[in-house]
Amino acid sequence: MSFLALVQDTITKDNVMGTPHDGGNFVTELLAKIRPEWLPEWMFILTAVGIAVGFIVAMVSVIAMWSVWMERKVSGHIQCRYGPMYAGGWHGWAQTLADGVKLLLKEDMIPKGADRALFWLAPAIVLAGIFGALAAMPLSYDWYFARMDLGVFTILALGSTTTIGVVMAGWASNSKWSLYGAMREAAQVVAYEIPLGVSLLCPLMTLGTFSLLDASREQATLFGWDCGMGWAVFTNPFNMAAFVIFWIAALAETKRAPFDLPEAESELVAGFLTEYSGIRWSFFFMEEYAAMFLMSVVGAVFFFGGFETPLTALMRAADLEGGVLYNLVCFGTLVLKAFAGVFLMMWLRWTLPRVRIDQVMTMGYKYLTPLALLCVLLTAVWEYVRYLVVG
Amino acid sequence: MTDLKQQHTPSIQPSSEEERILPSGEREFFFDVSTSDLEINMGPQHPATHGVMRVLLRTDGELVTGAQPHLGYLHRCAEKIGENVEWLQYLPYTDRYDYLSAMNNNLGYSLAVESLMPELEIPRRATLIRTICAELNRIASALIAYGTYGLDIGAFTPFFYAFREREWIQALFEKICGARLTYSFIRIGGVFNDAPPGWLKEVGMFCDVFEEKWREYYDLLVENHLFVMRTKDIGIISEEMAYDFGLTGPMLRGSGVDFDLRRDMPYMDYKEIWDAGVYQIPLGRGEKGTTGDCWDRFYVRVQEMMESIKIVRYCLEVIEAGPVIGDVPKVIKVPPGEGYVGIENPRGELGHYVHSDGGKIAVRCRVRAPSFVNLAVLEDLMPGTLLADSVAIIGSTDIVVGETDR
Amino acid sequence: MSELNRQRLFYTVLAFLAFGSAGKGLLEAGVEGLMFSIFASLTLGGAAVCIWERSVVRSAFALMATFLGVAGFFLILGSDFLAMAQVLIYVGGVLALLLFGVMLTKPDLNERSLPRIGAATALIGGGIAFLVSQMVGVGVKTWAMAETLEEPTTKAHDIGIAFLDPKQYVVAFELAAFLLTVALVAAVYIARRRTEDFTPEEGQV
Amino acid sequence: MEFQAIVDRLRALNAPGIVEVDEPRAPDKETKDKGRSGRPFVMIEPASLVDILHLCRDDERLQMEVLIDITASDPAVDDANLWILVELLSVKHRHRLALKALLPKANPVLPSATAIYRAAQWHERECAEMYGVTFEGHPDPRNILLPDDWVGHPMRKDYEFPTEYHGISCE
Repeated sequence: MSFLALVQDTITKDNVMGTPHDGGNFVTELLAKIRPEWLPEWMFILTAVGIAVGFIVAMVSVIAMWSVWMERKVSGHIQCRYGPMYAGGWHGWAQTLADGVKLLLKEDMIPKGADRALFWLAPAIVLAGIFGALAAMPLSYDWYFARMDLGVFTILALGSTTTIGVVMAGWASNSKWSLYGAMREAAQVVAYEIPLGVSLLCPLMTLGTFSLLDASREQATLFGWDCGMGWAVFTNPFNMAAFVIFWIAALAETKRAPFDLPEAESELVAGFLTEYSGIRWSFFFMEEYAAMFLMSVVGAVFFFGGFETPLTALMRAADLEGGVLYNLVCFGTLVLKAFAGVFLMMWLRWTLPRVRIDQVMTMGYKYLTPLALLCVLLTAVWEYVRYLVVG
Repeated sequence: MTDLKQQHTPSIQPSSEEERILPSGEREFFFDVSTSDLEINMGPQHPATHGVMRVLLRTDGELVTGAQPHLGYLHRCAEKIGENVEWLQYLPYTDRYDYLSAMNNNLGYSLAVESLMPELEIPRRATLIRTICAELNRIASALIAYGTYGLDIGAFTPFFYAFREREWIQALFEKICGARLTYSFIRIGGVFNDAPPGWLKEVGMFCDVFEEKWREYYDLLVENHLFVMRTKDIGIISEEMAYDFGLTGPMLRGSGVDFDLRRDMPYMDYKEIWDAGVYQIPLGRGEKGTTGDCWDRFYVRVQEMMESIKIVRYCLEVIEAGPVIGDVPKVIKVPPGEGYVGIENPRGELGHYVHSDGGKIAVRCRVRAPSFVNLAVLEDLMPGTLLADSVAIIGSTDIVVGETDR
Repeated sequence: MSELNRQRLFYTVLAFLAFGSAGKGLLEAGVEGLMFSIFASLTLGGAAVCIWERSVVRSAFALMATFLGVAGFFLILGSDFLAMAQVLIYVGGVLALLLFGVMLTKPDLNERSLPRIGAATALIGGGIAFLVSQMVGVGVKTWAMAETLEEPTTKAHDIGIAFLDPKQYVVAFELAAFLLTVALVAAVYIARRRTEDFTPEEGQV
Repeated sequence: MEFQAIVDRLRALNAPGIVEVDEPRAPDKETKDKGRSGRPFVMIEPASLVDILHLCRDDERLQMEVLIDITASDPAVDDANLWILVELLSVKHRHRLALKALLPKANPVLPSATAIYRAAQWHERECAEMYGVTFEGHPDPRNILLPDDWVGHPMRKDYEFPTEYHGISCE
């Protein structure tokens, strides 16, 4: 049997679940209930979109705020210190808020030689990209902004536009350090997008869907038993290898240490961020933390079961499916899993030294890409065998 | 600056000279795209130059094709001051050039002045306290070198670990002399005052704890795979090159030269300690790459911390009660003469040339600063490396700008 | 007119065009028209900036708008896979690479001697005429809108079948794969060419 | 090797330009000699500095691989000479040698030792800016610690401190 047919069989097997809930996004649904008669449809849609966008913006802010605080505490405790302890009282929980206020009040400087328009536009593009990507992330089985069957593809695609923003920031700053940062970002992202995408193909083949919702639902059953533990890494050993590749590539995509070359502090001062200050500077960090979260979500959904844990399975057995509590549990599960990933990223950042640019390139092109391709092949074989055996 | 501009000729003609052996052993060619070189200022406010030093880099993409250190941003006329203040008054100024190992600077200056005073006898207890302080300060300095090198490579956490122990050393110094950074503790003729009760015991405790923590340092950076990848085969200084540039201290030993002033030209009681077989001289042997690369220099510094601990332990064993300062008047008059004493500073040979005409003030007070000499090697090491490597190379020279500029 | 003013005028006109067409789309065809107008403005505006802008890097950045606009068209037409592939490949990959190369040029606004007065004036004039005709509703008929903005329903399942079914796109798929492989091998070959293969003249590309 | 042995070796090699050998001596009240303490050195002619350095480096028994320091000293305002002080170190044989040369302040010109020891480069630059010594044949004769436009040689005893620098008062 040819490889092609094998892949075809793997993909076309009928394992796409029926969608548990077919509807628009939950904001629209919510609004539809209170929609006045006189409101024209376009205005209603615009309102719904506006509210959804506001929700995503708030979500990014909260994620960034929490992540920054978490990063400071994690790094603090790794480094034999406490991190912020005073602002807000309990363990300095309001430190990021205070920082945010400080950054907002700071003078917004644009260097004289900078390309003003692009300098202004760059943070906007970076944020727009990550907002768009976050819109594809479901909050739970019934709560989502857009029901996307190409969820992960959308996330990767829109997430990649942030690269352009970073490159734009570096170039517009008209500083040589920034330019170096921008060039490193461009080179690095181009190199790691391939292993990132290819390694994701492995769980995609296992689960047979691009949709985050379906992928999560798919991982509920282990050997036909709805126990919430049929995670992709458990059902296929090559997914574990793929996850390692995915994770390394994700670190590079989100420019986290040890791949923080675009802003390498000790080499490029602050790389593409060198000339930025105040709230513009913080936009880049919001993007960075949101991207970390998003990558962790993708990792959690496609490798580690998404919303699924034995708890959700139990709730389904107790016929609580579709309720608010069920959705809340799903949401909490995903957020916990994602933040476990974020924590792993932080742990790595505060432990490892930075790699050099030629090592980054070597790793991306020479090792990760072929390994990812090998993983895809092996996954295909495994899935086909599983298909033959289990059916 | 002008020099660099004259050399600035975009390389269009491909030639086999542009072939470069990468650290991984592969051969790389730079020939097909003719790009214009970028002149870029690293410093004076760059985080990796360890102070206000400036390196003018000429880069071709990520490749550094030329480097020129510019000094003098921290020049404080230390030598001129030495000719204008009394012998003892100059002592606090010695703290300030290599502020990370102020005890050793005090020691070097005191020994140089004492070399002009043949009648002066240094009590044994003073010598041992001097040794303890100098070695503890060597550890503190090596900890900074360890931590900041981690920072240069991109690892943040080791820096904090190093500061944890350095803090203790500073607390110890604070207990003995009241200062944490610039001590002025080792005086001409001895040390300023005796160790407070319990101090020597606490030093012993520190030694015990440090030995455990040192293992942590070793695992965190020295044997870290990414760290080794970044530092091996980078900035290789051969033995001949080290001689040529007059390198001393860990820079020289990193190139595999077995030379340590403490053993080979002993001053104070180091001969006795060596004869007792207490410590060894760690050498760079090219375990991870080539002898004399950045990793070797770093390795030597990390190993030296342990050797210093051994020396401190020996001193704690043999120390006895007694006076801590010789017969030195309030206003010191140094007999005429000129002397040079070089001691093993954490960064290399710290030499003091002092010239007295018999008065209260030095005629000439020259400081041969190891960082200043070691820095000159950058010009040769950096071309042909990547931008990130150049940072690693600067870090591996472990300069203190206060000392290069004096 | 100074260079700066001309630039400002150009961007002002572009903004008017965009808002005008968006408003018209909204008035005439509801949300679908609005979407189409926005994406059309993005595509055409990006292209206009790309041609008109004197800085090479800005031109390259303007391409991003064009790529995103085209992706938007695909979205309207209900083929979200294509849209996302467009964004992923063209914005995330091709444009990043393009910028990587272009950024090595000097940031000199006067180095290009492309359309100066003629093209810009023509563009502005044409744009204004177009805007006026659209707003007043004279002359130009609207394009026929897509019937509905369909909820995109592309599944991995369908894509897999479409790519591998001999009756559908397997030939195109395989051809593209073959082309890309050849390109990749060629790129590797060029990158690994040795110094001796190059004559000095060749080096001065 | 002890100092005396080094001097003997130098003499045996017919080292050019050795003026005298100065060793520390105890004070003598009869001759009203204040005496001298410190370490011994070899006094040489400035013109033959490079030759002696060559000899010291290349002779297998001296083998001074490392040039520790080149500096100058201005003993007094009314002294006609600058002192040029050179420190050498042999890593292999573990001995040191100090050289000293008197250089007239009227015409402080000295051949550069850069060709023999690269280490001399920065020491000579510093010496040149601080004392106004011209090192002939130095490849990079710029100021190293002082700004490029600094006037005067600060370490000279007769140096007058500037009252202003680029319009900033230093009073």
